[in-house]
Amino acid sequence: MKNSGKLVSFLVPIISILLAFVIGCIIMAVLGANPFVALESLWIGAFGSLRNVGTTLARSTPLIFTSLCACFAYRCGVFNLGGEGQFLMGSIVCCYIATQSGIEGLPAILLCLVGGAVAGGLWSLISGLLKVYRGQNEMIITIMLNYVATLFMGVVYTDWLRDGSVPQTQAVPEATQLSRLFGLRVTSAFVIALAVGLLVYYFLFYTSKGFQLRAVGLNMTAAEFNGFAVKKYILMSFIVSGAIAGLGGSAELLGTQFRLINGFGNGYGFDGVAMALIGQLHPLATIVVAIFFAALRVGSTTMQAATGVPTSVSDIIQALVIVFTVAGLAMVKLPGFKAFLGRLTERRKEAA
Amino acid sequence: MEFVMNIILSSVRMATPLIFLALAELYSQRAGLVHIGLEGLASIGSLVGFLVSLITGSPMLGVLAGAAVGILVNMIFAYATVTLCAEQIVYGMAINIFAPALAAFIYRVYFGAGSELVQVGLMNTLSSSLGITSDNFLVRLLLDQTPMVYLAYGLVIFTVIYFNRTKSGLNYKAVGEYPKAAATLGINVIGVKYAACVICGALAGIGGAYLTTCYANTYVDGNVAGRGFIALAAVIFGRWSGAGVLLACLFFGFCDALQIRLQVGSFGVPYQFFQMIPYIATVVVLAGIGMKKAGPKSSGKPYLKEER
Amino acid sequence: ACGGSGTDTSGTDTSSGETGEDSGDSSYRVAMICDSSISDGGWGMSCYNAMVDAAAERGWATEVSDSIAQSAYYDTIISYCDLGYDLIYAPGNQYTDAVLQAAEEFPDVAFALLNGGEDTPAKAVNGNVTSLLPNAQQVGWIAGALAGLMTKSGTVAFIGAMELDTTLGKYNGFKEAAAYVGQQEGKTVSTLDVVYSGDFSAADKGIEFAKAMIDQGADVFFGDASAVDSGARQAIDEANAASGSVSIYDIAQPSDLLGQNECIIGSQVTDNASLVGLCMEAVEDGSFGGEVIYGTLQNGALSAGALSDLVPADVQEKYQGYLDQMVDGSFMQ
Amino acid sequence: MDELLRMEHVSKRFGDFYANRDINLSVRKGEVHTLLGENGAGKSTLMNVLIGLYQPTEGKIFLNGKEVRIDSPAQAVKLGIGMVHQHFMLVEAMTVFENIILGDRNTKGIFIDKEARKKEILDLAERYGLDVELDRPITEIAVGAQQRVEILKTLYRGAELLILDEPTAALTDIEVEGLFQIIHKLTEEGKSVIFISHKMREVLQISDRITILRTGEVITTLDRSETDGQELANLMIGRELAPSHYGKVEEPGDPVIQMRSVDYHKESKHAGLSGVSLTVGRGEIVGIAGVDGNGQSQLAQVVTGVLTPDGGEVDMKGSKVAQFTPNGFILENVSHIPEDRNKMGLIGNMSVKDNIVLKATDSPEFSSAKGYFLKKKAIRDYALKMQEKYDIRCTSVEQETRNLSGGNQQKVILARELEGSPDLLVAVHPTRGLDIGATRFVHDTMIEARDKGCGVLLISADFDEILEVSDRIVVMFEGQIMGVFSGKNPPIEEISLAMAGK
Ligand SMILES: Nc1ncnc2c1ncn2[C@@H]1O[C@H](COP(=O)(O)OP(=O)(O)OP(=O)(O)O)[C@@H](O)[C@H]1O
Ligand SMILES: Nc1ncnc2c1ncn2[C@@H]1O[C@H](COP(=O)(O)OP(=O)(O)OP(=O)(O)O)[C@@H](O)[C@H]1O
Ligand SMILES: [Mg+2]
Ligand SMILES: [Mg+2]
Repeated sequence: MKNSGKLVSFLVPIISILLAFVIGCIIMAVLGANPFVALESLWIGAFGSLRNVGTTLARSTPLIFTSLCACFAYRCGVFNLGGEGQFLMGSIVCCYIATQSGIEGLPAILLCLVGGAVAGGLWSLISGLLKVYRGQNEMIITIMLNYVATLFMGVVYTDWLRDGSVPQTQAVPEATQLSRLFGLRVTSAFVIALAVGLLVYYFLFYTSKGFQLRAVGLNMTAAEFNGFAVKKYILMSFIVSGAIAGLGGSAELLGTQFRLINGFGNGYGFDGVAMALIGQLHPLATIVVAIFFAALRVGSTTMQAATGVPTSVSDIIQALVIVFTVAGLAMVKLPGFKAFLGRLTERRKEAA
Repeated sequence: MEFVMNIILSSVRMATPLIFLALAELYSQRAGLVHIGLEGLASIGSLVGFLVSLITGSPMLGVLAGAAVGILVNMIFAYATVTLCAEQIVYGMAINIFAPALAAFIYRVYFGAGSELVQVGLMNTLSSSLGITSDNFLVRLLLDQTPMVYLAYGLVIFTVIYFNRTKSGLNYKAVGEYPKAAATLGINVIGVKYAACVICGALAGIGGAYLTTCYANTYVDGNVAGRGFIALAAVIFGRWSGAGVLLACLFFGFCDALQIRLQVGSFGVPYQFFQMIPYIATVVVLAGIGMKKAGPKSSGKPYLKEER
Repeated sequence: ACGGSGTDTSGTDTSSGETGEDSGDSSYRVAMICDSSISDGGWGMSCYNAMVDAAAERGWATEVSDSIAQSAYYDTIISYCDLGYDLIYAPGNQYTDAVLQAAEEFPDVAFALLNGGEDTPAKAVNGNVTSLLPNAQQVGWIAGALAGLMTKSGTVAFIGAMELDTTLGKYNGFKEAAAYVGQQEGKTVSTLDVVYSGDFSAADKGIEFAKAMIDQGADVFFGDASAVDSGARQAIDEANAASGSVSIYDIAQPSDLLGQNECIIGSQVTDNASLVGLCMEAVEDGSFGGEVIYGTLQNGALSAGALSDLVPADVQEKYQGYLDQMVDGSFMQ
Repeated sequence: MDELLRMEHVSKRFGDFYANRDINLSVRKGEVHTLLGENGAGKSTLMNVLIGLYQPTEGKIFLNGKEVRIDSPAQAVKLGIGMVHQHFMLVEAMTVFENIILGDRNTKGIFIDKEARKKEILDLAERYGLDVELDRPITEIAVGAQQRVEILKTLYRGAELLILDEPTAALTDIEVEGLFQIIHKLTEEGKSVIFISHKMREVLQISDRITILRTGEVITTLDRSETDGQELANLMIGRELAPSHYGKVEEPGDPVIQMRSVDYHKESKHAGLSGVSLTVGRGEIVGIAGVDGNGQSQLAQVVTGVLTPDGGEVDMKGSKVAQFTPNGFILENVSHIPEDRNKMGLIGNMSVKDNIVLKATDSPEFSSAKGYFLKKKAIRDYALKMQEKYDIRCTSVEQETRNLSGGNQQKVILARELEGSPDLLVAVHPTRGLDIGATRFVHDTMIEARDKGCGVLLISADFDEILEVSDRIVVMFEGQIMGVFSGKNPPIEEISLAMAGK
């Protein structure tokens, strides 16, 4: 039973993905495009060559950071929807350090990454303080702060750190940019993301503090009665999750985008939440999910270019993956479904 | 004085779509369903409202179609969260990703690429239907509004009465507070939750359709522009009551109106700072009033029939 | 009726990483990327139409990806390069980084950057990037002169979306031309401070801005904000309807939009099609690259569109006079 | 007597587990029919089937001789079946009045006719001697009053058959007496009552007939007149249960905890403490008697560091407590069996294993490098040992505690709190809702801890429990201490009066 549960939680996303693609193909066929050509170009775009794999991994990097951010916070029972704002604040501070401090190279990179993480953590801490000391709903606060951060980034790229005729900041100096891996688009930011994922995994499941943090997330009252400093854990989860997102913002800036510009990081926060939940709040599964979505996005660009199918079809497929997976995972937890499964296995046993 | 009156008019204008969306959220949360997917519902409502009013030439039909499609899409949410007991927050998010993509897709398929700017006729205001033209502030405030504005305020009054005076409203609230208790008293919990989703979908769809049938005469992707989230804040801010929600929406409308006017009056401050006003105001006000009364107790929690 | 604009590209061998020259396909292909929608009734639409018009004239096939996120600029360009497109058309300075990077990786593909920087072509190591640069000041002049002639209140307004240098250039041109022409006509014309919606698609903000500016006395509007402009026009039409006469005007850009709204009295027209056409021509004869093609009144890329009946005949004549001055360089001298 | 209800061959399955199997039950008009059984015997499940909350897997239900299908509580209400649930079904955010009229179908009209409804309710309340304050929010009234609201709620719907699932678990003796009077009145009117309780004394007092359930099956149905408590208990658990008798300690050791004039939210009668002075010594059990909701919860939370008192002093093992945090008290070796095991005691979504080591993962026994490396094997081994020692019945130590029965959940808490000899044990309603066997186990464990020198502060609404195990009895009323009595030959009359504030 235990194993069949694990199998199911693995199968559901797979089936959901297939279902989403079937619907996507029907839509494409109705539009007059050949779905097989479309799917082929989707695959080629995402994984067709080493370079494309590199691009996919590069695109997945920021998503991994924001989904780990969500994953960490949710494990402590904190609905941090502010991954995007924290990501942006991290990248803003990073941009400031990279372009204004006059330092370049590795020291600058380190400073940038730390600065970004600190900025993300502090930005997130605002929501944390309001939750813990003013009893505020963190979802609303973090969403509002996302808007504030986005607008603040606007000030930075249109005014304060503007470079040239377009509202965008100066580019990160070449020496401060993260190095590419094997000459591909993917940079060491991806390695950092993986490392953070492993760290989060280790922390949550192999340390005493991580254990206590999860306990707080599952039952705050009981955690308090059992002597855990609940407020401290909640604040910590805000800070750490914000720092992860902020670090992601820095890494994205130093690794891929090099400058802040309108649309930087747009939607990554919510994407991260969805991916963390599809990954069932398991840090490592979350990474896989993020890579999958990145592949879908990169591939869909090629698909659109090759077949003229609008990119919104790929958006719909992505949304359907989420719609089906979440519903599917809920469904298999229903007692009725469990009983059904139970009967199935029973019958198989009888047959054997 | 002129300035103040203009701001009031403008606040009312900006608050109206928020009222629809916030009421949608209110009805959802009162039945224990936290719905963060209003943004998505509104965006599809906005598109369908636009298309139908374009095709039929009747903005009223557009609004109805917006409501219908809102309900339709929200049935996905209903099935997943009520019947399958999926996590509501995630599902709201899924709707937020799915519905706008669908809207963009329909628009593209309908108009093809590179079409001209399509504009529709907007709903007439009462004063223009009556043929009244006046510069008088009160006339403008009270009469120079589309039927949808009266509908919005009518719905607020209805909501207040419904939840405070009627038996059905009391039962409805019980579902959001303690569904199991409601069930033991013979209240059809699942039914109420589905009804809530119908109401929520309809109101959110109307809120979206309002944007293209009464406000702007064009459709652009992303025209809901965060109103769904502001509405969510308005419900919390308004303490889950009809009147409170109305005040919250007017407050947000006011912040937005003020922001625009301040920008036009420009003080050499980067415009983004003005645009932050509504959001920062939300955070500051929420932080200021603290959290004495929380929302419906069962909000966000799934209701499994045979679970303890 | 989908986004494919009727081009059949299904026969393309997607695995070929080579460029169009030797892909065995005799016709040339151009692809456009755009971060806003191409049916926004403004910038996106006119840039797209420019490409389609130019392509039609030369028998090129076209393709477009619109509403793409900033993180996908590069990926999208690369996809088209991979598919063997000959020319990538990127209408906006914000694509500069992505274009330069792709240009480096695909030396055989041509890249046209509308509103690109003057120094951008020089930065491309393979010399395969061209900037198309309509003269923003002249754009502002064309509208500003008409505004200066037509304003009764002496207050005119400008709405922007993003704080782009080109937008600022248009605003400044508009402001100085309006003031100059007003002075010539014996009135004082001032322009309200520029406002930015922060977003090209926020039609509702356009409405609110226009209403607020009308309240401040503005009676001629010009803008550089695509869908936001259409919102502003809607508000102006409403104000005119309320007062019973068309007394508040709007000047459109960048194509001739006369007739789209009642309040539009004229348009500033940028012939992006001819600019794109120049690029195509260069691609065809193998001379593409490395230059900045300016769009000016003098070379015909910039012009004034038709005027509405709301502009009296004598004013139309005066306006023509100012336009002539702009062409021969004596305007505001 | 006529038969009102008959259930034939009713089974209810959850997954592949039979909670009820082939149940036959008959209830006569005007009788009190008691269901007796251990935790998890299937009593509540059977009743939930009867009121349509659960759908039976098999079986038929007859009412007045006619077969009926009850597929929703609404249907049950229509048929005149009402139930007071084990866990109160009251909407806290609403007033008493609103709770009573919820889901009302008897009256016409859209709006609530407050005056008319209130009058009806008050008439009804008077008829049965139920004392309720209609306009108070549920959160502000005591548990006993909530119980009355529940009963009134069902009566208001016109029930012919009233099901009371463990209604006395949270009531004091006086309140239980009041409840029994109501029950008598109902049966006099020809209404029937199905009564569920774990307290033998009550069962013997109120029942006409008794049906015994064990592991989901009916063992037998007996007439009250032809049986006694011992027989019932033996039938219920399926073996002999020797009567218990615990010795009382008269000379306690050094004080473990001393409270001097402790105040907490003094003005609140139901949720405050006012000038409480109390000492618990080593090796004694101090029992706090009193009607639930007279400050007992607050008392427990002050002496476990959850709440910080507004005034007064608390000494822990002779030194003054400066800071009130749960962790501080845990470090002082204080153990706590909280009043709500699910909300306060256990992390329901964590395994039995994790809940057992919940407080101790920082210790070198279960982690190294200051907590940065959990010793998973050591944890599992320890949990297995505890499972055996405390007889925790679960499918494995990896099972989530929310799926355990109340008694087993309580054992998980005992295993966590009592292992490693605490200096002070604060036990709040430790046997609430537990069956005889489990209750005995908890009592034995507490006595054992006492005998090892642990000071025990026992708070319970169950007067019998207080009398049975306390060495000293302290009575609380409205946040104040009304008197201290010896646990040996306690003056029951006097204590009862004190509990009523006299
Ligand atoms: N939701 C559930 N899912 C699976 N099993 C459950 C669930 N609820 C209860 N159980 C099972 O119930 C059994 C005992 O439940 P029971 O209702 O007897 O507990 P209880 O003693 O009444 O608890 P309480 O004292 O809290 O009322 C356990 O063995 C457990 O397996
Ligand atoms: N919702 C549920 N899902 C799964 N199993 C359940 C559920 N409710 C009860 N059970 C199972 O049914 C059995 C009977 O539970 P029930 O609550 O009827 O016991 P009970 O006799 O009322 O116990 P108690 O005296 O503790 O109240 C439990 O042992 C449990 O395994
Ligand atoms: Mg029970
Ligand atoms: Mg029980």
